[in-house]
Amino acid sequence: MTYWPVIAVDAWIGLVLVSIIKVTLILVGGSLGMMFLTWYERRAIAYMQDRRGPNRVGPQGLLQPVSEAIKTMTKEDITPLDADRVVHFLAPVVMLGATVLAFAVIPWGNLFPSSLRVGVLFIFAVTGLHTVGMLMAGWGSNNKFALLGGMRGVAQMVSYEIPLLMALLPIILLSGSLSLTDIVTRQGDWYGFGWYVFSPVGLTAFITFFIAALAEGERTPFDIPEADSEIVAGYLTEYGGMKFAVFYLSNYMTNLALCFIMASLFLGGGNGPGVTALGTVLGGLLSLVYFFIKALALFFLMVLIRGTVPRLRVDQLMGFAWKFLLPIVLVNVFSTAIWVAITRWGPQAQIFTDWFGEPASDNYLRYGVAIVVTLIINLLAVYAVMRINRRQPSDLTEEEIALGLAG
Amino acid sequence: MVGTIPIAWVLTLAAGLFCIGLFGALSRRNTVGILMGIELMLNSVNINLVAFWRYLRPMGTAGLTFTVFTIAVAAAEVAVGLAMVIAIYRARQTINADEADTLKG
Amino acid sequence: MNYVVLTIFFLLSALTLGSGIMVVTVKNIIHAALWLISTFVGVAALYMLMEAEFLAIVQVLVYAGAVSILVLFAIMLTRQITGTGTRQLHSRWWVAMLTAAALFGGVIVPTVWQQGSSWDKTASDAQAILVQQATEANGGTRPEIIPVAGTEELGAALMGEYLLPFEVVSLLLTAALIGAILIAFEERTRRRRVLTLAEELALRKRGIVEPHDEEGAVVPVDAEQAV
Amino acid sequence: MTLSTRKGTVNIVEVNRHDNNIHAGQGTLKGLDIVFRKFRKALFGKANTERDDTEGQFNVQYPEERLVLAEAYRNMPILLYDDATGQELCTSCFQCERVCPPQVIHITQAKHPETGKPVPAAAEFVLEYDTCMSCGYCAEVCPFDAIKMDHDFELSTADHPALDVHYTHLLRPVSYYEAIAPTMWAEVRDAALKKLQNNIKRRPGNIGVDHGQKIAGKSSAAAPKAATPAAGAAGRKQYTGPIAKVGTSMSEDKLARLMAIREANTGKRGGPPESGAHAIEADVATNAAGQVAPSDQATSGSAASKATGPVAAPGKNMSEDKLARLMAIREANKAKQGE
Repeated sequence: MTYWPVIAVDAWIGLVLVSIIKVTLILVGGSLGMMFLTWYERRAIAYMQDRRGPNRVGPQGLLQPVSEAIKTMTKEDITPLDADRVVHFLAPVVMLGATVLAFAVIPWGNLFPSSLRVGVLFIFAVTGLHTVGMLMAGWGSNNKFALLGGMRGVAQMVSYEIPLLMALLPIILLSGSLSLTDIVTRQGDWYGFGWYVFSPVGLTAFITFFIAALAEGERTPFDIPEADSEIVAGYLTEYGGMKFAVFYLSNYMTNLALCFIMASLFLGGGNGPGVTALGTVLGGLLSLVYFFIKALALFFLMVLIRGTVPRLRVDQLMGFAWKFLLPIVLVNVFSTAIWVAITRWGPQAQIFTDWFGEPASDNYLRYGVAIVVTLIINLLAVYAVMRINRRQPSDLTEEEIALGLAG
Repeated sequence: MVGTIPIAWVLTLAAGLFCIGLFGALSRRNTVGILMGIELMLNSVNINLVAFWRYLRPMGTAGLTFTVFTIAVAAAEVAVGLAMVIAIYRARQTINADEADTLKG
Repeated sequence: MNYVVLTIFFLLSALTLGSGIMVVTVKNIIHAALWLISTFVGVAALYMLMEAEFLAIVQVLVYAGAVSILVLFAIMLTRQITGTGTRQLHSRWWVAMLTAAALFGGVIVPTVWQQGSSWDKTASDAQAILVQQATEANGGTRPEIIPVAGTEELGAALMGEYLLPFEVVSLLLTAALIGAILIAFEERTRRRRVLTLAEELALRKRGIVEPHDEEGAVVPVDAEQAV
Repeated sequence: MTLSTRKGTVNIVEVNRHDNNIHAGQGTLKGLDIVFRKFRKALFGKANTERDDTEGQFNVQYPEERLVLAEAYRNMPILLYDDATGQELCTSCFQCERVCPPQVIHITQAKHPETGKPVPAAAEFVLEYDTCMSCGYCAEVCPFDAIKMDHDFELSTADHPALDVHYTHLLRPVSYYEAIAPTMWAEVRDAALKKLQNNIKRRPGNIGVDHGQKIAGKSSAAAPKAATPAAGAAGRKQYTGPIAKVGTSMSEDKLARLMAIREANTGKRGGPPESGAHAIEADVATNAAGQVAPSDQATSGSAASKATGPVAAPGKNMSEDKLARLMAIREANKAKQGE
């Protein structure tokens, strides 16, 4: 048993110290990012509704989240009398822990790469632990609305995890890696514009992933677990003060993480024009800027959707995941396989070489054929799914006809 | 980096987990509790598989593959088992194993 | 000896075994399920320690994220939530205790510790062969780190060597999915559909009056016939 | 579908239930497009200045910017007295007390000091501002136009008992009301002053004036401010005046301190040096001069008072034609009075 390298103790101490520093940075950065994000969302949605939003505390209201953080921290910490005290206390901890773990493997631009080989899966594994926190909060509160909200949230998260992970498969097939850093690096072709979103399969994957991510982050129109017009505040009903703030923090940090992941997977992460030309440090800073711009643009899209689309019903939500997203995502995996075959297979399929020439990054004939074929497949799939899901007049129930909803 | 731990320790850990699961599966009245005990036992088996793979054949993939299969089978087992628990509850209003003792449905 | 690795291993063992004991002993079945999640996470960390990254993540994804949630859902659906006041262990629990203890102390541990040295020996033999192969592959110099099969090798094995078992397992999963749905499915006609006030009003206006049961809920006509 | 308004056309997207032409997410995309356009206009477009606007920034940054209040805006009731003579318009007819839905008006009738007979004046008039619901029934019903609705809405206080407002704090000079609601006052002015003349004849001694003397300059802080809403962007007046109304519920020394602070602020701003106790007196003088004595010259003086009085308020927040219509109404009123 002496063949494995034995790392010296002081190296371990160094590793531990570096890890602690990193974790602190992630925690502080994540909380600050979340604060900025709340301000950003409130200002953006205010302008969508012809208002101004918070602009009093600090310059342009930037310190509003700080004042709110102080407010929540100084509030009384209440636990319901008949609640399960330990579970009630641990639920926000589990939520926040799961979120912070997800931040561990996100590459921030090209400056801070992450080294885990299965980073993408890791993120979704730990994000899946949110369900546990939700159920703990819902059950530990000893409140009907909290339990309903928790159950709704869990059902939603479990349902939407399937299209989420399936939408990820095309990217893994295209890049051949599960590491986020590798995936980002492989989108650096064509002067930094080799993003996966520019291919038909990548675009389909991006759209489906984005919708599923909305549900995973409990954003409107999928905020059914916290539907305040139906079940008070869902699993947050019995939480106040600091614990509520932790839930809130975890929620926004999850959204931030999802935006970062989408920017990395589909929009090329820190890749952009001029990153490779500027060298390591300057190019790294530029990539960081690109990365944040992409992530914030994605979050703006989320806010825009929140400002537009009303909340779905529970059965609509489930139907959308299982009847609409899942078939499209499955077909997209298939068409990604075709894309990979057409663009990359040389000796495996001699017939492609005979028709379109050797596979190379400047063989535009192969890319053109691949784009046309996958586009046709995806469009056909979307059309078929829409056709199947469209309700015919004969599908209407007697009650609906009696209610006059048939028109 | 796991090389400094003797394999026997890992196997003992797995054995302990297995026995705990066995006790749970044998002593619980609640059917869901029994299922949880079985889950513990399956996990200990997985630990064994991974340990043997890591210590004996790290270049091969037999241990990993078998663990993946075990996890899949365990998931299927839990799904069916819990469905049965719910069906039993619906028929008899109890999920205690010692109260569901007739064959009549 | 690397004390850091040892410490981590002991901590993880304590976590796994401790929460495993809590799973089988606590009265509250929900708490037992939560402790089960803790056990799963501990086992995942052990996999991570043994450099099976992919398996560790699958463990968290499947066990901690899905199986435990399924268990919690089942507990909540069967409404035997707290279990305080009712016995959780049956009357002859000490027999189970004795069996488990005897199995652990009488069979497994002696076997493991007697065979442990020979396993170490075979392990070192296998390692020697591995190192030799790796050295040859590396061009004569001994590599610093023994390569360990990762996710790529696992994927290749699943798609090549173990393709048939893989397909069988996927078939099994599909069968289990359908079976679970069939077993747990409640017939729709038995369910009582409660109309909203607006719907009821609209139906009344059109002269469609549905029968009510004693609690005031509307019983659909087909349900009447079914019962 | 487009809806044409006076400001142009507005696009309205109509989506029917089960519309077979709207599918494949078109409805959502259209909605996103509309919301994004709204966002862009609110962020980069001009600020919304007119009531007919349907897009753009609607927010008014309240303490700094204020909308000009409409003339008929009503908040809390006030009582009027004549500037020149100090005679209160109220005759304690109890109509308002009777009509008040929350019953917050309490009137004590003044008695003749010798005969003990009722006199058409109020000895005490208490109004509970905390329960008043600003319905305006009292102002509607008052046959003497003595009770009117004020425009001042910044009444929040930590001193709850002070919200039972007594007669001395309810009284405002007629010129104040004319400043805030010139059109509405012009309509009732002559009749009200005539009735007041009749009532004055039946008031012996100091009755009917005694309250007014105590708070002669009560309204001075608010009145000129309301009359000069000029500064600021179109429709928004830059607020330069005092934040709180003076003296409603303040002790003497506090009032003095506030006056000193305002004096200093005015000096800093370089504004007109009308402030403090000094300004109160000045205002009283101005009001007395501007307002024609309510005697038999009333009709002839009304035109003059129209000319010199503060009529600046309208027009800030109105469209052109609305302003024109308003002017026409005023002309008509003036002509009627001239007859």
